[in-house]
Amino acid sequence: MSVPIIEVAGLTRRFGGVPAVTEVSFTCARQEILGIIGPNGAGKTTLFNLITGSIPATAGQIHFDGRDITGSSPDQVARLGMIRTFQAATIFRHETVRENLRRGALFGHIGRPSWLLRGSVREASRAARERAEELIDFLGLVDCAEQEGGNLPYGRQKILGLGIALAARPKQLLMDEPAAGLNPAETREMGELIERIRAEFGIGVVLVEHDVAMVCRTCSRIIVLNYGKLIANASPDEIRSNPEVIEAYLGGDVEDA
Amino acid sequence: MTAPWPAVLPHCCAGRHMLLAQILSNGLMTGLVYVLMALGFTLIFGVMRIVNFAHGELYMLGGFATLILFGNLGWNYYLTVVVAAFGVGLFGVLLQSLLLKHFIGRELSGMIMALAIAITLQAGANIIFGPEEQSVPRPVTGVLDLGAAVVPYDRLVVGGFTLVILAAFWFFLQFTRWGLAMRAVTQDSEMAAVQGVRPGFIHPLAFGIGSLLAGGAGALMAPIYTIYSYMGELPMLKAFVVVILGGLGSIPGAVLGGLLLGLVESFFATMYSTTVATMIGFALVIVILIFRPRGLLGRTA
Amino acid sequence: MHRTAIATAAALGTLLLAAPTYAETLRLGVVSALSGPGSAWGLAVDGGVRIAAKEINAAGGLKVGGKTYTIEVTSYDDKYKAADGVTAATRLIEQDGIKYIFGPLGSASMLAVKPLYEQNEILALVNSYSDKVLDKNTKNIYRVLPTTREFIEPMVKWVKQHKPGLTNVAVISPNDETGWASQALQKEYYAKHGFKIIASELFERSLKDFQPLLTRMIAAKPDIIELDTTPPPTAGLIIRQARELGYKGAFVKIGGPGVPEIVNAAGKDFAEGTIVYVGADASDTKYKWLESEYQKLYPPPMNSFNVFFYDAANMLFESMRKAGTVGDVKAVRAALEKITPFKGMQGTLSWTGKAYYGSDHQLLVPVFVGMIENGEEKVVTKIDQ
Amino acid sequence: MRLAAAVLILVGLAAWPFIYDQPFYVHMGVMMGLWVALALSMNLMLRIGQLSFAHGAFMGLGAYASALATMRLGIPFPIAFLSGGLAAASVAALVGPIFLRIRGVYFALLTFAFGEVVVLTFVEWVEVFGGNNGLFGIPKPSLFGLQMTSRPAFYLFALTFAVLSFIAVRAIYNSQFGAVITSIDDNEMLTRSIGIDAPRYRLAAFCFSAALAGWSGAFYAHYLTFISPEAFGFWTPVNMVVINVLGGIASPWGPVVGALLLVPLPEILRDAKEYQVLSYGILLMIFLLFLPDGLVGLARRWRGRWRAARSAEGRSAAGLEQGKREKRAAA
Repeated sequence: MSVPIIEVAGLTRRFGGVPAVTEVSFTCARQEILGIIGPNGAGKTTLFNLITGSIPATAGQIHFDGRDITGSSPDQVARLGMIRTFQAATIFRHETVRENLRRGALFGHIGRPSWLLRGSVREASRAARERAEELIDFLGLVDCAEQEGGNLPYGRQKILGLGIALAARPKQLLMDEPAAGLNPAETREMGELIERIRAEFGIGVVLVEHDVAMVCRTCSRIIVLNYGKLIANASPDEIRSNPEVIEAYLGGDVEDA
Repeated sequence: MTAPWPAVLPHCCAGRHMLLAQILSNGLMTGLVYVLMALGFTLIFGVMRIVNFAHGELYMLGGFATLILFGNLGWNYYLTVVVAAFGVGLFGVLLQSLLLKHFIGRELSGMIMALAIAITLQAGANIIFGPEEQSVPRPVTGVLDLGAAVVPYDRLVVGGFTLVILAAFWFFLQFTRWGLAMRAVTQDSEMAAVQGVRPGFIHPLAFGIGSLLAGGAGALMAPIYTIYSYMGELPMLKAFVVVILGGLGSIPGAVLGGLLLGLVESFFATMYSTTVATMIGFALVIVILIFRPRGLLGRTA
Repeated sequence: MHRTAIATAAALGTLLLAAPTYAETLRLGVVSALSGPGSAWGLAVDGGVRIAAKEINAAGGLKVGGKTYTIEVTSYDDKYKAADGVTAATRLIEQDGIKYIFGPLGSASMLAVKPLYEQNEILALVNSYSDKVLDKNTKNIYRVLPTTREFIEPMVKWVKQHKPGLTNVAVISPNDETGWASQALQKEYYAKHGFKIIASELFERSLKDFQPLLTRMIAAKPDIIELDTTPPPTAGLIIRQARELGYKGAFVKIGGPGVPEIVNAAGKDFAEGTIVYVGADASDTKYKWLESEYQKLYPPPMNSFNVFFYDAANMLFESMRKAGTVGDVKAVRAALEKITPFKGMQGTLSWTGKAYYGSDHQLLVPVFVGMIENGEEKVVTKIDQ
Repeated sequence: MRLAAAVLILVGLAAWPFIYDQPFYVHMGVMMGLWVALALSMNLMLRIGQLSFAHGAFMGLGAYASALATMRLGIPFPIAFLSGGLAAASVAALVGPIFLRIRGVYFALLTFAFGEVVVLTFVEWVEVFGGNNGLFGIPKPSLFGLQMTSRPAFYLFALTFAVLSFIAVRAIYNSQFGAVITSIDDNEMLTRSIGIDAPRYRLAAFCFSAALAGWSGAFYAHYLTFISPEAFGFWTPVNMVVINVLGGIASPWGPVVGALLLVPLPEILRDAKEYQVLSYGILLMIFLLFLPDGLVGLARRWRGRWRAARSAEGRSAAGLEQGKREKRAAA
């Protein structure tokens, strides 16, 4: 396979001596859907925040698309093409759906005030409007395009959040608990959406998730964390039969995935 | 700017320790008044998250209360201070329940409302009492000569009153139910609310006590300086610096910050000039706000 | 003075006499500190002019050139600040069309409005201690109040004669134009008469806590603390805080009279024995009359600024009578310059100033040496100049 | 049609001082122009959710820079005027990166302290700034040798300055730059997560706002021909905030309406001197309690433009906190 899009080597993070993530290493290939699971407090979210640059790493390295992004800020990482979504539906509540998506598409181009002086802004804003239209159809938000984000039902707000990330034309998506706060039907819909994104846009996804069933259904490969250490990195089937994973979940109900 | 300090005192090198003692006593006395002002200010911010720009005007009301009660009506001075303090305290409760109640938690709008109150009070005083500086006859005169330093009796009275008020305030915080409730609200208002602390009661109480402290400071300082409508501006400034030094919302911070600023200012003002001392006060604020926003003893903002 | 619409932005523009001088009313303007720190003096300026005008109106109005004028005084507050001074002067000159203005009081305001007065040829009777007010090409501005330069020498000489033992002098003045100018004079004349200047301090006008500054000053062991042009209430505070810090020496205040405020702020016992420059003898019967008139106008105690501006107003009226006109400012100005020696309320007044300022636009008045005794201002002697 | 109406109003505004030549009201017009620009510069700061008390100092820096450039360095007026804004902006660029990391009330206190230190420097450094006395005899503005002394000419200068400031600020709000800074104030975490370098945008807004205050200072200096430190103290930014709150923070029209209402107030109440300040305080209280969106917000609601009003309300004084609460909830 080609050079992996994300390479994490020996990533460690301690909060005042308490190790949250220790020596985690893995790679993620292009267009792959990789899941990260583990019991509560296993360090999933910390790992996620380390990769997206929200919190600095104590040790270890992160490479994205062949570049070392260790210690970069969230907006630098975003401008390189790795866009994240949030656990809670995070959108511009007072703006219309269309404006939310337009901003998603545009802000990648005008990351810094100096970029506004480049000639390409006019052309970029036209492309942004087109991108917004495209995503309104893709995400099925045609009927509520003019509504304010804050007034949408929670499920659709999360989809809009994902839409904003997609609008920014990411090379790689990182999703923080996409299924959080969704009912089973919405969770299934979110899983299918992620697969459609990979199929139609060729964008790989790394997602952190509690709903193991949804992860096994959607992801081609799964990483399992426990007490901040990586204990498994394999396909969903191998993970289901891995004794260490079962023991970590202490009889967690892995069978009925 | 006068020359660096050794050259400033050509005549009495022997007097150097004398001078330091005098600087210390000046600094302590001023510092105690700063503590009184800062305590009220930080309590109000701690409980209501509002920067009380009208704090200086509450100090002024204390001053004018002394002018009327002690100056014109000839009441006993100590009675005047107590009545003035509680009067301004009640006025503070009124201000909170009528105007500031709607701004709890809304920091910026709350600050602008406090500014509006400050402008109105100052202009009102200007209309009623006129623009000139007025004085009241000195209740306490004479000087306590400690050999190395000289402390005017009236400053001692102010210091004494401040210590009494601080002790009462500390007792209130540590040993009364309301005091405990107020400390809880300062630490975490949501958690306190969950525990059944009714903000509807604690907030007016906190603002009332804050006003009482400011009114008391004004009443105490009125005879020492002059009384005029914009007399609250400078003490307000000092309360700012002290509270940021000690940590916004931190009560022990206000005490430490007040004494520290009093001494630092007294030293630099005597050795160099008052403007240098003021500049140092502000420079401290800038440095602290940047590198340690929660101040020396403040909790994380 | 109305500018026609087509007037280009050329420099001065001609003096259009189309100013609407109503036949029967003479309008006088006052720009002074009616509120804020300098209001004790500012109100006295306004009071002096108003009392003089009231006196004339009561006696049937000002008879000039066959007509009788009732006098109307319009005064605006400059809050002792330059910005408000210009706004006030602009309003008097351009909106009210007034040609004769008294004040401003403070140096900052005065220097700010000076170009306005000169450009619009306003006959202005001002005070302000700064020595930048009058220069060789000053045409329209006259200072009717003695500055430190005019009374410092007789005062210092008197102190030398009557207080032989005192040599070390420390000077304290406000940190602005007024203070800089007067402090320089204090140092010059005290040194000239055998005193030794051992310390000099400048303070911000808003300062109240003088303990640090006085601790430093007293450590230098002065015999005299010269309070110079410090405003009276602040001077009182300084005296009290110095006494509290153990200062036993003498206080002298050559400049900015205002004994009631000093005694009020310092307390009777601390202020005892302070030597002050006094503008006018308060025990004089005419002064008492002026004081009673003044109390009807403003609450704060009267001070000698009132006398100077009462005399100045009368000098202006007398010049108008001599010139036989009210509208022609040039003629009134010419008469004013020849009006002295003029019999003022408490002595003869005369023009001076050519030697120091370049033009004889500075009024010289008799100097009174005063002493604070038992909280009262007692005039010790009168020195005619 | 709207453009025609705008041009007509502009011509009317420009012409009246020449027809109805009442000097004092022309003086009012000039001061209104000045305060429109100052209020707009504060509006920009409120738009990024960071009320600044240093803008009096920035105005002072602009004033002294321009005055000293013309008086002591003999620089022609147009360049000196521009240097006023640049001086303020460069100081803002110097302190911005550190100050802007601090938010809300702490930022207000920090800028307050910074403002006081700058004013104290004006007072203490007498050789350069003239101390408490300030600077006198600042030359009147002159364009290509033609000195602007007549008051109506000054009024034209003030009018153009105010209109240009309004157009500039409005252009910012309507442009992509405006969308970014509104997004940052609305939800900074989300805006950063899609690629916006928020600190740099905030710095750019801070510098432009300081520049606008600096130009206003330069204009003020050359109009009054003298400046003194206390004109640039704490009360100047307070007045800017009052104008914004009364006019309405949500739109650039707020500062314009606020300035037109508040600037003449002290002069109208001239004869009742002390009541001017009292009316300021009471008006501010009333608006904060009952009309948080100011006059413009009120006008919008009357005209029934619900959507605009609702989205504007998101950033109004009342909404100033909603943004905060949301951010706290989302963080």
